[in-house]
Amino acid sequence: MRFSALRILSEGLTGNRGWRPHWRDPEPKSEYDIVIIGGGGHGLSTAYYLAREHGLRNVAVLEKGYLGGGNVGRNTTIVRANYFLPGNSEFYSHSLKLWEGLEQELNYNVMHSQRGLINLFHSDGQRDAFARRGNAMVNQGDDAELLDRDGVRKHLPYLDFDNIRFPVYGGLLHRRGGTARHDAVAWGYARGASDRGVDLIQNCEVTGIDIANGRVTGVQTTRGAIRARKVAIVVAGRSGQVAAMAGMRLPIESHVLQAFVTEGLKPAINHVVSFGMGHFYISQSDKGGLVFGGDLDFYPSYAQRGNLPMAEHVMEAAMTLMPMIGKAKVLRSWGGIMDMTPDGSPIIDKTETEGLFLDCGWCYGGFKAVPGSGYSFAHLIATGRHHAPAAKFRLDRFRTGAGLMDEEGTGAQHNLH
Amino acid sequence: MRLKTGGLIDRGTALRFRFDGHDYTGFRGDTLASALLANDIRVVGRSFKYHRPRGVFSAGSEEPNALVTIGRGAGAEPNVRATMQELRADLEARPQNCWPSLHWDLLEVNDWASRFIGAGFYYKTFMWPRKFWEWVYEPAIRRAAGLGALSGAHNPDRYEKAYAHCDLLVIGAGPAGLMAALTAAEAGADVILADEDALPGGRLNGERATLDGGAGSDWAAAAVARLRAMPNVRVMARTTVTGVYDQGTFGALERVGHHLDDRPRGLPLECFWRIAAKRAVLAAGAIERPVAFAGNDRPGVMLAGAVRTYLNRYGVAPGRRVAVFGNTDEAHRTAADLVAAGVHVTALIDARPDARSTLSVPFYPGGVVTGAEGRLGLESVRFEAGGRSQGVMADCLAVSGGWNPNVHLTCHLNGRPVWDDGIAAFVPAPGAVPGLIPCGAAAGVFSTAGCLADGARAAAEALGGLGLTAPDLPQPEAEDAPYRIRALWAVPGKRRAWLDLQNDVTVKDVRGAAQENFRSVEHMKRYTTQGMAPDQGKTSNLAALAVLADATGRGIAQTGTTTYRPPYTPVAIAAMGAGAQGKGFAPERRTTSDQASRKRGAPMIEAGLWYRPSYFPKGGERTWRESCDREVGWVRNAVGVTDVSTLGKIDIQGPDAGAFLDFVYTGTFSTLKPGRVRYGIMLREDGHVMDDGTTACLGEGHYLMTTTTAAAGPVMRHLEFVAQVLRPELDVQMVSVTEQWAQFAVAGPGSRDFLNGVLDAPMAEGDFPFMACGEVSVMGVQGRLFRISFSGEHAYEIAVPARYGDALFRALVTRAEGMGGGAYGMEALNVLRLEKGLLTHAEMHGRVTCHDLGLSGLMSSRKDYIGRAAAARPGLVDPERERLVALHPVGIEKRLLPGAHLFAHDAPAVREAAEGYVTSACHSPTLGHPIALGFLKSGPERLGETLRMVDHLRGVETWCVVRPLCSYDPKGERTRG
Amino acid sequence: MRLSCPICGERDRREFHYGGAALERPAPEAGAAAWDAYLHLRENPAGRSRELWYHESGCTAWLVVERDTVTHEIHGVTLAAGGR
Amino acid sequence: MAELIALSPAGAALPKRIGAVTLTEAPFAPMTGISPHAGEVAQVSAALEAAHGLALPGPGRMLSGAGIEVLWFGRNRWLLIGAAPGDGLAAHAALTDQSDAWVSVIVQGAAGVDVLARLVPVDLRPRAFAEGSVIRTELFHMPAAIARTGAEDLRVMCFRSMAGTLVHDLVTAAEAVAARG
Repeated sequence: MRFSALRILSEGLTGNRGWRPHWRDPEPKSEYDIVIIGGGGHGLSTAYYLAREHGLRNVAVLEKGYLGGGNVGRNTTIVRANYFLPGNSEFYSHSLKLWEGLEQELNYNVMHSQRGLINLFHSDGQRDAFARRGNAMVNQGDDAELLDRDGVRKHLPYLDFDNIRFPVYGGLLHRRGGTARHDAVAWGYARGASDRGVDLIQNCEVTGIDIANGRVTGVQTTRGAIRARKVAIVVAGRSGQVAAMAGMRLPIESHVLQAFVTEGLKPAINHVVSFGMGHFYISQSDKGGLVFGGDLDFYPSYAQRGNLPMAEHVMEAAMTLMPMIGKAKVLRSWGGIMDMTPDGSPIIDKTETEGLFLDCGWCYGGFKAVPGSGYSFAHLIATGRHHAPAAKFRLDRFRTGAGLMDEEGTGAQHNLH
Repeated sequence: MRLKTGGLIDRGTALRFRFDGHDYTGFRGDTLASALLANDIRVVGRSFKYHRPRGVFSAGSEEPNALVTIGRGAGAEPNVRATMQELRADLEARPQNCWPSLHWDLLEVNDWASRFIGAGFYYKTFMWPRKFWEWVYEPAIRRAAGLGALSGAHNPDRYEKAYAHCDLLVIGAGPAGLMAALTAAEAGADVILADEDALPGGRLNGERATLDGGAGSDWAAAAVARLRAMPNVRVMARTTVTGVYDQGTFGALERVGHHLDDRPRGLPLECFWRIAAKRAVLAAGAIERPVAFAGNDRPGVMLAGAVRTYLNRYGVAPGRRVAVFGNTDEAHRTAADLVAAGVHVTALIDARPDARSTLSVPFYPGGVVTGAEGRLGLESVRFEAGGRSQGVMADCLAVSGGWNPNVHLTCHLNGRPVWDDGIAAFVPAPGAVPGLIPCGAAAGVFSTAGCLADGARAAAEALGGLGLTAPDLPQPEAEDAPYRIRALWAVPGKRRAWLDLQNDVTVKDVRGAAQENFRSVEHMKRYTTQGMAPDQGKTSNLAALAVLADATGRGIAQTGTTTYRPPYTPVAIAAMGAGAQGKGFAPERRTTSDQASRKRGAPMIEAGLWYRPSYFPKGGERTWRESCDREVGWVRNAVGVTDVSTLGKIDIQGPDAGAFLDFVYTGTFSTLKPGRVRYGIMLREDGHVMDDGTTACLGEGHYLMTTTTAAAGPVMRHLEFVAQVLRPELDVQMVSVTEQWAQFAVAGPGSRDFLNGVLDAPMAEGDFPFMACGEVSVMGVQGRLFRISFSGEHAYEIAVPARYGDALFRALVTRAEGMGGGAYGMEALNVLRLEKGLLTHAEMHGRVTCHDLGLSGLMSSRKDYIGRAAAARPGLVDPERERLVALHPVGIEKRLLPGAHLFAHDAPAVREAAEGYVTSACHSPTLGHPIALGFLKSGPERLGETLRMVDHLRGVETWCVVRPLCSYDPKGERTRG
Repeated sequence: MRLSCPICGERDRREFHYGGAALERPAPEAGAAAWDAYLHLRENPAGRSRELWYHESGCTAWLVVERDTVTHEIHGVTLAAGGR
Repeated sequence: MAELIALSPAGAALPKRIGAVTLTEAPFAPMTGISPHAGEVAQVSAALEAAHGLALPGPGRMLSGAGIEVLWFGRNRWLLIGAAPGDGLAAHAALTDQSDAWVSVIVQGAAGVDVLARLVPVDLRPRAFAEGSVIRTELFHMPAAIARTGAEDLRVMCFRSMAGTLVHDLVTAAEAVAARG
């Protein structure tokens, strides 16, 4: 079923009885060419691009809960391509290009809104670092503009410019940065994949990965054994547990990242804004809620919830930077489980087991990567070759020290990126 | 309509207030909601999506409809629940989400178009043309969405945060909570009793039921008074426990100033409490749920318990002709209270066919309401009873679908409530929160007597855990009616019946979601937005679940719930972020020379938490560059003084101190002799550079390490880690002495003569050679002198106890000025170090190795040290890595910009061709042109090569030549001389 | 969240700094695989884990904390340096 | 040559009386950090007792003598206030001069506990924090040491460089407490 205004009109006039499921709910078959473990954003987009780009339709996505129930449905919805290290630069650039036009591609309004992202800086040193970043973005073919204090004031007049602990020196404006409706991205890819023949199996937990003679042969699940020639692990937040089923130990520690949303408010914040001297970034959803987040709680957690110190830090950062939002009330907080790697950058790679592929380690940058990750991972699974924009996301970079992508410069401490 | 008598309000104190531009009067003890109802105000706002007129629905924080903006100007507060706002003198409230007015709202067109804009319609349209999303559709949607508006001005009000500690936190001061608190308090426990209401007592304040023959509210007031008088009890009214966190930590919001006619200066509006409790009793009561039927959102349709509260507590009849609809005895109790208050009850409709009534009101057992009519307020109700559809006039319909135990807080640590068929509701799972014991209505016990007993039981259980014994308190006599419910969620019908009033989610929306395969409860929630409004679906989630369960052919228990998350009720960012507005976000650290520097007109800039002078302007100078150039000249030609106290200073002592330093530095320090200083590099264990600095040997087994300003904290933590975790066998003690010493660099060719003028015993020839240190007496004070240099000149750093810092700085600067020099700031300091090719964290940015910095020579090969193994990884010693060099401009335009990228001279400025970047740059007055440091692939092997420097952002493209790191006195003769 | 420091008693989490999984530092010549494992690879259990925490704004002791990463329950806290 | 004049960290910002509390800066006193070498806590305690009449107090405690106090000050760390360290200590412990490193504010009055409850995440009520108790903790965003030196006297110590922020935070909290009446 194609979605359009006309369809809405005709359905509305006939009692809205014709709407069909956005995706099928098939029983799992006993064998697939490819089994994707994980029905989150990345798993669904991988399935979509396997079908769309490579014509591979005998594919199943196995999800232990409900589709899109992981981090794709619990993030702060920011979409950007503002990395500066080789590897990340080309990947996020590619991913952003896929975002641009995703609604038309999927026939699903994911509300990708390129409203502009401003990273604020608060010292000469930070300005220099952002200049380097912005120049890298332009080198890559993406957009970046360096704003001085007055430039920031023009865009964000509501910041506290006069009485703030760390005055605003300027900002890096990335006009193509913005937000999207997170759930819709998962649903759009699910619908696209399902329509192309991919089986999306919910409430199906993988309990084992079958390996014979160094080659993957299938998976054990709570809904029975499923044979497969290729198996792809895309389970952010549970990567370690699933990889362990294949005897692997990953360079990943799982951490909780909190996010917050306020009551609905009339438009107050029209960009995505991030503070440079504390952990705080914010945007306003189309529904009117201020959506904001900060840094990890810093201790490993699978609890999908956080504690007060980080929540307070985030609100304190908000109050020093933009005291205009003080009377906005937080109505809900939540946490996601982040696959934190030693350099803060992800992994899309083969494994030592033939036919077993791995896509993980997105830290807290996974949402914007959904299209790019699915595209590149599908390419790797289908062809056995790394897709150029994701070619540096190798598992062995930590062992060799070559090609580390430590954007934060905090080193091999998983929780500090 | 205000009743002639009754209620707990103070009829002697009339308060004038303003709503929607009109003046009204209420009484002390009213909420804004009760005062509006007393003045027959029915429409108080417009709904989120369809902009339907809405009225007061509840009498508590679960209120989905009556959200208003309070106040004017900068302090105006949107989305305030009228049911929670106590009336105060001259309160001003405005309706929200309506234009041009509350009664004529243009966006009511949405309501007429509702069949086209049901749940999730926006996922299916607004896609063409592509650019229209940002230009047309999204701005229009954003303007229509949202509820209230922020004032747009900086928050003008004071908020605060505080901590509290207790043995037992009792959450809720209804019958169960009061009994629990009394029991625990009598046992001697340290108790906090927190209640959301201004008037503790819970339902006792809203019901006519008696305790020990007296009014329930009187018993509650007496109990509260008794508790307040006990030294081991803290009663916190107006305090909502908003969140449960690990190990007995609770977040709670106290509304401190909202209710006051005049707020004393300094009084916060709200206080956000962090409460650490050894045990907790959850006595948060229950929330009544409505029943969905056509038009059930009309102003006048109200929860039955709320109707009783308005009658009994506020002396207000929410209508003149009231119909009552329910599926438990609550309906009868409501009708009885209405009759007792003299209000006309037009119908009592009970969904239970076997229900009986002794009231003399029209009674319809087995009946259900099928529709509510009236655009700006309820006018009539249609219902079916005995197989017949009939209508009745009513301006208020009291609805009760039963009660939902307030399980929210038990879910904050991921506990899932369990379904109880007997009361058709979810109850807390046992042990959902360690140490928290649910009781009373929150645990599904609904009679007053049951709540009292259960509160005492819960307290006894908590006391057991605390090692205390519960006293046997007498329990007051109270009603103990059984709770008989016939579950009813939604009355079937073709027209729209609302579930989530706040987000405008209807039964049709939930069924439609199921039809489109959003069958998981989470999918339904996200697709329809059910329960995602500010009330988190307090009155609607369960009915929505039931409708979904029905639509998907599952049971409610099997369908499961969505997750309740903190906060229980919305919390202002200003409350949780209290104290940070303005300068409070981080402590301000000031050096001892701070005042003197400011007095000299130096702009102070933030350096981490510290303030440091940028430069010291002199009359006639028009730009900072002129000042900076002058200061550099002073140091190069005469003498300059600058405060370096912000650098970290760590005193390290012990028999194994040398071995310890050998392990944390790449170089060897155990061979350093007393009176000598050595430069060192510290790596992280992953082989990258962490920090650099000098360490002085003050005596046998006694060292003083300096760190960079930024790394002082992390380095201290790292050293403790090494000492305690990695090498506990080493006998070494360390402590920060950063704050103890005021330390000033004295640099320049005249510095030795200069110092000899202030030292009590001048240095003899040969004393204090380069990298020496020792104790000195300066102007009568015992200090330390270090012959080290960050400028490339003959230089010293002199340290005195911080109390003398201010005086010494003033004296040094005055003396330097007398010698043709003076104070210099951070700008000059940066130029001086760049001319010498010395490092800061602009270069040591966390991704570089010793090898990249040209410091491989400092890596000892004869010992183990932190980072040694990882630094040997092939990727970290690759000669083609980006390595540090100096850059000098060539060509006509001489500009070098930090953050610019480097390319081969004929290469395009694209990522694939990028070969490095500039980290730091300045104008060198000494050399007469700009200089820079930067990282360049194979840099040191490309000396003399001309590169292209491109800064897209600032539109600069110039040429530069690769030079050795040190651009000034490369042999170091001036430093050593 | 609250942690019990063996020296200071129970304190709010905000006084502490999480310092990574409690692992044994390899010998200098243990080889690339051992160092890779120490620096990068993690058991990352969903359940009980052994971690290092630093009582940074308290007594400055480094602690070994046994903690459940799913429930956040603390099973035990000891001084990393042992008796010292 | 002119002698150097010593300044106190809080300077003219204190004293202050707000509602029922007074904030006073403690006068200058010599302070010495004492960290015993491995296994020498007993020797240090003996030497301290010999020189100053006070032993090393246990964790979280302080001892006072005539014009002299010894505070437990962290893991393997004590602070001697009021006298230069006596002979015999240096042989068994690392000693550091800390006289100028701290700003010390005496918070006096029954409401002192309520004021500090706005800033400090530890229970400072007398039943939990009796006279002679010491903690290392934080005060809003600053590292701090707090000692109960009397029934209604609390000594609050923060880094010298943060004296301005300390005074500001204490005054703000005290005003809020006072305004509640």
